[in-house]
Amino acid sequence: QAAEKKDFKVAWTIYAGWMPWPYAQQAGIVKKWADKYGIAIELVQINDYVESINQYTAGKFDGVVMTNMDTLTIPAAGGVDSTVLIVGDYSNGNDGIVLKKGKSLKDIKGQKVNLVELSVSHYLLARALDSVKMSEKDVKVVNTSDADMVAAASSKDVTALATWNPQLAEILKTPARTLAYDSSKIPGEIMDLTVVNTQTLKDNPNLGKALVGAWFETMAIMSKDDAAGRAARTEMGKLSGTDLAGYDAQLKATFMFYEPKAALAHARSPELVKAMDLVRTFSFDHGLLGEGAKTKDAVGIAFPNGKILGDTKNVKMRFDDAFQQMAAEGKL
Amino acid sequence: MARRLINRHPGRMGIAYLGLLPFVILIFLYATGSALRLADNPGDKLLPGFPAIAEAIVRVAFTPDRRTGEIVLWADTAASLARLGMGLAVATALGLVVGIANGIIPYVRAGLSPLVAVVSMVPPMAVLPILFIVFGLGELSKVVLIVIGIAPFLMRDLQARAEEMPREQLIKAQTLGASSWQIVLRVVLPQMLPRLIDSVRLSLGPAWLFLISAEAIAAEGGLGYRIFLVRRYLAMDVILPYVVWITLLAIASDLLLRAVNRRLFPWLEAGRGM
Amino acid sequence: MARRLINRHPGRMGIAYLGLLPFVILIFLYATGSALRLADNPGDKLLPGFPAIAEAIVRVAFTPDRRTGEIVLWADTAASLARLGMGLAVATALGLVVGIANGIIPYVRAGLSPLVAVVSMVPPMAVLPILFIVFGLGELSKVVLIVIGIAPFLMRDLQARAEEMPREQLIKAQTLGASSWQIVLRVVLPQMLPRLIDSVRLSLGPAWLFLISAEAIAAEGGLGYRIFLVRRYLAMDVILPYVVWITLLAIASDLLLRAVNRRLFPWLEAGRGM
Amino acid sequence: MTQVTVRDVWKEYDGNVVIERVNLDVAAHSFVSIVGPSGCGKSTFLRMLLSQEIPTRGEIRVDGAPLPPEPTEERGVVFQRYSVFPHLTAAENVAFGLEVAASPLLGRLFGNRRRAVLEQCRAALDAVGLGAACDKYPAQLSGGMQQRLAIAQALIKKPKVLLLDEPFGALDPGIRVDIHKLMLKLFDETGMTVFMVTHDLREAFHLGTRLIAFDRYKTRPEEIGVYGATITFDLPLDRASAREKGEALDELQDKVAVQPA
Amino acid sequence: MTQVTVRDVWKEYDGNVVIERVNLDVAAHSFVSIVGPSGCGKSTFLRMLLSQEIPTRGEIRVDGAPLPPEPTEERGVVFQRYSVFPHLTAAENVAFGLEVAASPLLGRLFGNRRRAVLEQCRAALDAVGLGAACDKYPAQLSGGMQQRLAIAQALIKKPKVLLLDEPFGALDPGIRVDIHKLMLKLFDETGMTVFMVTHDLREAFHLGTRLIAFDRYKTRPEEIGVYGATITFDLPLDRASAREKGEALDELQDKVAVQPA
Ligand SMILES: Nc1ncnc2c1ncn2[C@@H]1O[C@H](COP(=O)(O)OP(=O)(O)OP(=O)(O)O)[C@@H](O)[C@H]1O
Ligand SMILES: Nc1ncnc2c1ncn2[C@@H]1O[C@H](COP(=O)(O)OP(=O)(O)OP(=O)(O)O)[C@@H](O)[C@H]1O
Ligand SMILES: [Mg+2]
Ligand SMILES: [Mg+2]
Repeated sequence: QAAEKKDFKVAWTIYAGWMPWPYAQQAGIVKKWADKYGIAIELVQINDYVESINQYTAGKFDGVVMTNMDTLTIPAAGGVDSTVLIVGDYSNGNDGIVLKKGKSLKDIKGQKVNLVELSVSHYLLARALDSVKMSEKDVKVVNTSDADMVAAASSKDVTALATWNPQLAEILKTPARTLAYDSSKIPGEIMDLTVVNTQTLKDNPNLGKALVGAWFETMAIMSKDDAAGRAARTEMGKLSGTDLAGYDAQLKATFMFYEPKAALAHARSPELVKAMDLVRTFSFDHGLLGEGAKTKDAVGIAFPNGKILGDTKNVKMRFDDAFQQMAAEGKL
Repeated sequence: MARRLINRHPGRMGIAYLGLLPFVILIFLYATGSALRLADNPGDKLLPGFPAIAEAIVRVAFTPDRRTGEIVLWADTAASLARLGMGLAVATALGLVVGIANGIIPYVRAGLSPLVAVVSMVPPMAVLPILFIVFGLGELSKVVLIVIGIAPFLMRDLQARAEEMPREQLIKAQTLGASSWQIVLRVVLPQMLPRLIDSVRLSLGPAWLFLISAEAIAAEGGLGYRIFLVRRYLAMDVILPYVVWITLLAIASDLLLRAVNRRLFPWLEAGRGM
Repeated sequence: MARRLINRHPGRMGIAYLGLLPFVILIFLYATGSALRLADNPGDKLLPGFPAIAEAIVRVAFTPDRRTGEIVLWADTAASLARLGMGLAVATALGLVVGIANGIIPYVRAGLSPLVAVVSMVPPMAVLPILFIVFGLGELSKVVLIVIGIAPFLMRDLQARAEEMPREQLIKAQTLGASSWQIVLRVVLPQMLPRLIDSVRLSLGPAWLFLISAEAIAAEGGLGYRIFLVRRYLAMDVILPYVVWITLLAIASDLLLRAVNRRLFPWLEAGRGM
Repeated sequence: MTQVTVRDVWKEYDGNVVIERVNLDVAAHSFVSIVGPSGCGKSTFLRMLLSQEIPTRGEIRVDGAPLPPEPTEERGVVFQRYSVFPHLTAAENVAFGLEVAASPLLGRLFGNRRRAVLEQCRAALDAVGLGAACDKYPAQLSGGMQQRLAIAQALIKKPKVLLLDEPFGALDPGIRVDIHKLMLKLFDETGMTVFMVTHDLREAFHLGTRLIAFDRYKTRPEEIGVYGATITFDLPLDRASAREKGEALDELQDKVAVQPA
Repeated sequence: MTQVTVRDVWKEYDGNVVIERVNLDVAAHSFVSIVGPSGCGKSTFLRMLLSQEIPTRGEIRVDGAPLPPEPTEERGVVFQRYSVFPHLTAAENVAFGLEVAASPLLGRLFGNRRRAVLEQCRAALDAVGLGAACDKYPAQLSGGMQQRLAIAQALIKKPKVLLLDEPFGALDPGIRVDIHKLMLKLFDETGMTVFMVTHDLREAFHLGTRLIAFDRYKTRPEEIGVYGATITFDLPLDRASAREKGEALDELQDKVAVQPA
């Protein structure tokens, strides 16, 4: 049995749906909940998103924020059993495909598309192409760092790109650019999660309770359009390098589960299973489940209602509803 | 009779004028480019005009942050310089010890110099992911990146310079009864120090590079962090002053090290004036 | 009587043995660490075992990619070497021309050397966004990053070495009736070439660094591209062989340049054997 | 047959007087040996004859014409070191002066013309006893051979005036004997005017037709920089008796040996 | 009073014989001048006396005891260049040998002890005429002064044997005269045994009590490497008549001047 653990570290990166975390830490909400359960939680900012996931996968963090696709392809495919504690939101327009030449998505044929390869942008592109009966063979993908996407967009030889906010909004500020496709067309497929190591959570359920408790308290504050809510969102905007207006704009494209009940409903819905199936198919097709994976079933995904996608003997990604249930019942 | 080009020297004023000219031209080119782009799209962020830049400078360099009360530029500078200083200090110490040992003690050289030669060829950026995993994401990994990036160079340079030392001096010291340790301490080390400082000066550029790269990936402050952070918004009005500031810091540290060398090692300059 | 440490030399076998030792130790440490982690989690990707690495090597180096039909490692190597070669070629040419002009012609020196000194201090990574916009996102901007990264160093180094040339030679050439142009062409240039190659050797490390950084930011292929791409799923079984491969390439290019120097400039070595 | 006239020449560096009031009339075909303590300005004087430096005041004339403001072919030079080009073989070193004259653009000849020039250089190298070393690089030659090469290189341009700054200072005594013989032979054959700075009085007496000594006439520390060196001794050696030479040798012996602190 | 015995010493580098069959008995308080053509192995011989090199065959004894395998305090040395430490002042250079003996760990003294040592060094510098230059760095000294300093530095350890490798080769003739006087004075005062390599025969005759010449006895190109140099000439100068010396000078004059191609 693992030794009693008191200190936990969770990594976060800048993204609209995850900004509640640094705010909660700053406002003392995290500390309040951690104290309540007699533990200490430190939220650590990492600039580089992939690096934060790698660090978590390597065991340097107990938890991390990431998308559903990255959870499947990085820690889970790497054998690190991970539990999705919170589905904070899904992207409802926060990810998009921008064309500089052409008006509709069909015009993308034959163009080079700049995006972070193998990321959710890539997934979005694949889904977009599906929707107009094209495949990845019809375009040429150019791997481009997310931090440099705005600069890249200004470059003459970039004609099409896929990215997320805040870069997406920044890019669309320049006239004569078309948002040809965005994640509102595939609601629920790109989810922003807070994930913790399954073993750690099993040994220390208090970690789950404290995190979920702090999260929904923050949700309650920021979802209101009163002074406190605006102050919280202003702070979140500033922490991500923009202001209240900018942050609110980003939130508009994000479907947040502000209420524990809504989150719980989503966690138990068949849509979640469907979305994960699409994502794992894409991941397998791109070799993201590892070279050892012979089928898309290689990695098992467990859902709250007992359903399991893929290999039941190799379940490495688990959606958990127990803590959200407690939150919904006010038992935290 | 007209003189050859190589024999024609500009005067003092000429030197100052010619030296400034390219900078003036650059500033002029920038101003033109900026004006053109802004005329096209007033919201253009790529080449902000000078007023916008000045405003950004006031914001980051003179206005305390409301939340933390710190002035962003100074806080970033302090964080970066602390990391840089630490990295340089460790790399310098390692370079000195390993370089001298490799240069002077044949058994150590046989064991270590092939390793150092190979390690110096490993591109540090490529092992960056490994570094973060081994050393964590705290200050340590940033310092380690700087160390891994420049220590092998310092070691090899110092080794070469220790090997270049006239054999006669080592023999002479032995005939005066000095032990290996005493020779290292009193003959080799003092003569290596000024060369070490010169090598460190050469490593300043790479050191900044590694620092900025490391800060871009994981940091909560620092000059590289800030540039990376605002790069998402293409806030060139912040990036440009930061680049200029980093350049000034680099030049200042170069001059500082040069002055240190002149101050601490009078025997180097002695005789130059003869 | 026991000899001093500095007088004790290992034999031929000793040198070989001692030189290999640290590598053997490193491999051993890796194998142990890998075995420990794999025992813990058989799916661990951080320190893959040697069989997994071998498998990955076979995959990237000998098996054509299903999608493109190319062998990934060779395609990446070709792309990277082309960029590196182009960048080095341009930087070398610039370094040679500007360095010699700065070193020999006082008017040019007055105009350019302050600019070069300042530019050499600018951290190239920080101005990347500008590069992208000015030079596009294609091959050009990668080549330009390498050039910006190393050309100022080459220029300054060549300038210093041209200035170091014994004044006597320039005077002598003048008394033999040579014009400025003839002096540059026949006296300075040939003597600078071997030094240029030495400086390029020193710049190989930074050049790789900039190449990898540029490829990490935007590319469709290349060694740096691959490393940063597979970093996404922590595929250390690919990253590690790539790092070793880049290191080998760097060592090979270093040896190549050294051999070129020996071949092309016999007068450098002449007299060494005396 | 070249005359050199020096009229009231001064040289200052940053306001410090190094040389003052130098007047000198050198007859055609003279061999002027220059001696003097270290740092007194002998090399500076030679550099002015070469137009490497311009006198602060005064004028130097060669065959009645004022000196051009930079080094030219009419005045050859051999330094103590670094006189030859390390990247060229002995023959190429000598050929350099001919090639730059024949090919303004590339400074280099090809094919038959090159072969003809190299042949000519081979003969010139034979004359200084380096016939066998034509294709060697300077680093492969001994110090004495390098200086012979430098002389051959300078002489091929048939300069009116040859300037030598301690040309044999770095050579071993045994080797000097030979090169002295060579120097005298070349001096007789060419008819040029030679200025040679040396620290070796014996050499100065042996080679020169005239000996001049530079020295400071005010030597207290606070006077250095205010007062420079000038010609303090001038002896036509070809007409001097053995006794005069002996006296001169005694008088100069101490002076030349003086080293700055 | 130190005797040196050399018994059938050979030295090879990578199978090439440089020195062969050297036998030599040197009486106590001798000043052995060593001459020979360039590259014949004079420095190699000195390095063996110093234990910087180990003879391939044969043995060297000092006062009957075999040489230790590395340089020690009993044998001092002065090279042509690089003999003094550039980062120490003249006084510190001399003090070095005393400091390392007194302080094994730091090799450096502090406070009163340091002051006492420096005082002693000042006296030693006075003896070589450098009293006024105690606090100068070597780069601030002329070549002659640097060699004096190197001598003072070696002598403070009172070596039994002093080895000099062309110690005055880089000096101007005028300065040599003075330093020769100094050398003879020190030789008389200390009673040590001196080996001095020189290219200057006059110097060899002037200073030595014994003159030995090294030379190859087989000189055809194909024989180099197979046969080495050995002692071809050995003259006790203190007992030689003026006529003998003259003959020896003539005989050696050519040999020493020979330079390798
Ligand atoms: N470019 C210069 N700038 C300033 N001072 C100079 C310059 N060149 C020479 N001097 C000074 O002029 C004086 C004479 O120097 P010069 O080299 O002519 O002496 P020298 O007689 O040739 O000495 P030596 O015998 O050592 O060669 C010295 O004090 C020197 O410091
Ligand atoms: N470490 C070494 N390895 C190989 N050969 C060497 C080494 N040291 C000296 N030699 C060779 O030994 C020979 C003698 O060299 P040494 O330096 O003793 O000559 P020397 O008589 O002192 O000459 P010089 O008068 O030029 O100083 C030379 O042919 C030299 O090439
Ligand atoms: Mg001079
Ligand atoms: Mg020798």
